[in-house]
Amino acid sequence: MSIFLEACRSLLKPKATLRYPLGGKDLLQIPDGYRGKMALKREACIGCTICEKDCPSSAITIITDQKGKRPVFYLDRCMFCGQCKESCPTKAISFTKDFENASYDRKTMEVR
Amino acid sequence: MDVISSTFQLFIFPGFLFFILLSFLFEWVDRKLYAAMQRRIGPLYTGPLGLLQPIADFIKLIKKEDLTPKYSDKKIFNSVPLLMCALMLTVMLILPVAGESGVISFTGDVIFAIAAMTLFCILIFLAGFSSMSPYPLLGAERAVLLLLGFEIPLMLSIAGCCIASGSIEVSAIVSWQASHGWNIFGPQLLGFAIFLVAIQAELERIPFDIPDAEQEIVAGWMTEYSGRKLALIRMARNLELVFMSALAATLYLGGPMGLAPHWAEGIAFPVYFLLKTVAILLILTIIRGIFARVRIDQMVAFAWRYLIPLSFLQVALTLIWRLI
Amino acid sequence: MGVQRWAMGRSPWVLHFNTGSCNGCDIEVVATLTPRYDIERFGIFLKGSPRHADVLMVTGPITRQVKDRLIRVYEQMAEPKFVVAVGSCCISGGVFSNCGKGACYNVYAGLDSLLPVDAYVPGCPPKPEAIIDGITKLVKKIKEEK
Amino acid sequence: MSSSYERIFNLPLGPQHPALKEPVLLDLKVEGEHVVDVALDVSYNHRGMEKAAEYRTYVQDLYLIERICGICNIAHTLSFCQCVEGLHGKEIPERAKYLRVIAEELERIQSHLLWLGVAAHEIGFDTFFMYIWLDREISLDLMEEFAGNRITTSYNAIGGVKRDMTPEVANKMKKGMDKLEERVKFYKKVVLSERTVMKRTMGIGILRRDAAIQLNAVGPTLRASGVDMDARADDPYAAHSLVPFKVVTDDGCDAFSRIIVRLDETLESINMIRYCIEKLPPGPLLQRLPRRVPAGDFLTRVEAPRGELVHFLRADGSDKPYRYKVKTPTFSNLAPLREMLRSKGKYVVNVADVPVILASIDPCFSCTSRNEVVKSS
Repeated sequence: MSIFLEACRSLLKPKATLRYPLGGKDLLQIPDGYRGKMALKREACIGCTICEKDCPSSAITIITDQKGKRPVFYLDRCMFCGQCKESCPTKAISFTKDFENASYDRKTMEVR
Repeated sequence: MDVISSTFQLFIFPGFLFFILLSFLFEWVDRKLYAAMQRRIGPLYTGPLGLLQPIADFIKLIKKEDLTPKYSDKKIFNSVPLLMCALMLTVMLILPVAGESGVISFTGDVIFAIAAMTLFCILIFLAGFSSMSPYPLLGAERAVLLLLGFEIPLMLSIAGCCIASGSIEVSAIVSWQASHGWNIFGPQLLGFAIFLVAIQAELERIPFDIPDAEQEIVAGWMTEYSGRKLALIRMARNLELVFMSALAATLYLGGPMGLAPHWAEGIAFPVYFLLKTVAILLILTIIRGIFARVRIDQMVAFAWRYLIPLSFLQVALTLIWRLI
Repeated sequence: MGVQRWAMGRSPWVLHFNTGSCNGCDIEVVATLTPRYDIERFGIFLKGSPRHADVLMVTGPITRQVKDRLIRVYEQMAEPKFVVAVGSCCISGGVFSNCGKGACYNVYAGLDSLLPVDAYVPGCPPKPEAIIDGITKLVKKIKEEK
Repeated sequence: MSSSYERIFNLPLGPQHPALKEPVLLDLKVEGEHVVDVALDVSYNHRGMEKAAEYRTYVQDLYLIERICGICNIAHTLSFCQCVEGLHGKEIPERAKYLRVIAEELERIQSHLLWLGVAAHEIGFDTFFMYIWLDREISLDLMEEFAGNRITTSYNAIGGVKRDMTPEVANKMKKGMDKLEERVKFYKKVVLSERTVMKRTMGIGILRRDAAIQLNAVGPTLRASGVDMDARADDPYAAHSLVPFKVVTDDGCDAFSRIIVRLDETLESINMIRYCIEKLPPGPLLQRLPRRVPAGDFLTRVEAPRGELVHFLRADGSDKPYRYKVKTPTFSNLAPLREMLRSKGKYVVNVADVPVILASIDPCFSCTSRNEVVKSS
């Protein structure tokens, strides 16, 4: 019986649904510490390759650009564990709140 | 002129098209209310407020590839969905929508309705049996067991109505209620409750959705169906939902009859019909929302221990009331 | 066919297949059904039978043992059918495959080596919002192509 | 052909089945609606986890071990960290101990609510399932705020924890606990008063006390058979020796009493989190430990949401484990599960009860799969 009363109350209460993605994106509250897509501060990166060594799923490869060595992150392998951020000696790696990384093609899923 | 009007009645209103559209509307109401009880929204983006959702489902299934399992009994497997739809569309015609009688009306059409309901169950059994795979087989077996449980209370509660009005014709029951008051306000109140429980089982909805219990036997007797056969089955089940709630409204709530000035009867009666059937649907959906599924043996035990004695009591009460 | 494409995009029924996942993604896939996210808004049901489903949603690294079942389930589905890979393990094997220091012997490197994949949803596990995002992207693809 | 042979037929449940979110094959021998026997195949989830752990460094292993099970990932990483810390012979800071307890108990709340929802779903009670999972979002939001992700948290680190608990999070956590307590009490009321729930769970999946001990059941499955056993109380780890709590038991021995035990445990966990937030000592979070682990063996017991979890580590002095071994609670509960699923005498198991019984042990086969059957053809 108690579930019946609860159901009646629920009919009157506002819906619990967040209308993501249509018309409700601002309702979405992502906390500050959320580990979404990562970002690299190129100026801070010294190319030490520790992040590559510590990455548990080898989602990081090191390439060379004009400034020297730098990591590239592959989101299709990344576990969003945050070890690269922990390991980075210069705090060049950070995590953004961006979680909308779905894609049609695996090759596009990388962060340079 | 007569031919045109009867063709119109048969195919458009209150015939096939009307009932098919109504079945889509009913699925939408059912899903929306069920979602609202769970604090969800339900279908939202297909058409205004998701009204076109059932139609989108139907078109999608019609357009999908149609698979027939290799080891199935192909003749029966392919014909069952069509038969289900045809059966339901035919039996719909006896429902009075715009007046005292439906498109077709004859003495004994109540019995025809009961026969159609049982036939539907047998078609379900055939559908499961012809699939020749374990889940549908088990579902078919359960459908027949379920039939054992609820068929007798269903018939007896309808019999109560027939006894009260002294007729086995739908139009006579409706006109009797128009002059004597709705059946639900008499000794049929008990019959109404039994009828609601029994059609919940007939429609295979929670708490009696045992033949297609998703967590136990996947989709039960429907497991192997796909594409347009599944579309037809879904439509037949929605039509059955419309038929059952309309039958409840007809037998217990006075059918489409209600207070209306004589000139407005053509519009008012279908509106009354809709209001009453949707009211029944809302009750059915709320029942669906607040119970857990019972087991098949519990269901049959419940039917034989409580429902059947109660329905006999109801018939006896009606008889006594009638004699006085 | 305009109508067909419209209907297909409006009611993609999902079959969820777990190929050896750690349960994280599965729980999030089920969580999309619940009131907070309510995936039924898009006309999506989670179906149990492959015959009824249009979208195969795969979670978890594909183990050798489950591979045959996965392909069988895919073949049981009726055309047109789509595949979504949810979670990094499913997309590439993630933490289990080809770690550079010796591969896991029992895991395939990615779903796309076995089935044609239409959309990838990375994350470990992806938020339910991310799964919904993946599905809306898939629906967009259904509407534009085919 | 004898008639009994024809009456019994095989009903395979899984590996893809709506009642099981995981690939597991339950090969039921069914006579009509009655289950006569059952054969379990749990090998579909085998990912080569223990071998993979030997190839990776300890830092990487932390995340691999986390992915043994997504739902009880904190219990797994906690065990792993305890193994490594134990071989180092270092104590972790006091504050980290308390934070570990908070994370662990928050995970227990999340897991038990999840399980209750699944159990409601298995008996076809979808409305109840939706309510529970809506309230479970409270605990997940707290987890996201607290650890940075909803499910797989990466919260524990070797030598401590990764994140601090800010006063805002503590405040939110307190509020969330109040809300959750109210809701869990409501669920208990519903379970105790709803007739269809009782009908589907009472007298189902019976495991008597002596059978439970003999067959080595663990966790809530064991405690619902009236045995008072909990790794948190018997062998305290982290800050459990300092945080008071009651071991919940019930004498019902059936699926219904497992529901009650889990609900009571959730309430217990809520109180523990409150206590920990109140008594949270100041101090550092992390004790940095060298990457090479001294040689030796270490074994830990942790009470995961599903029961007692045992991790064993053998290190050879390098930065990679020599051998890593996990014994998960579901593995211990498989033998009792088979006992529960077989009809015997008056105790009859219907096909409809199988999902309920299976759910009642709160199975997590991704934890369990450690071997594979290779068919030679």
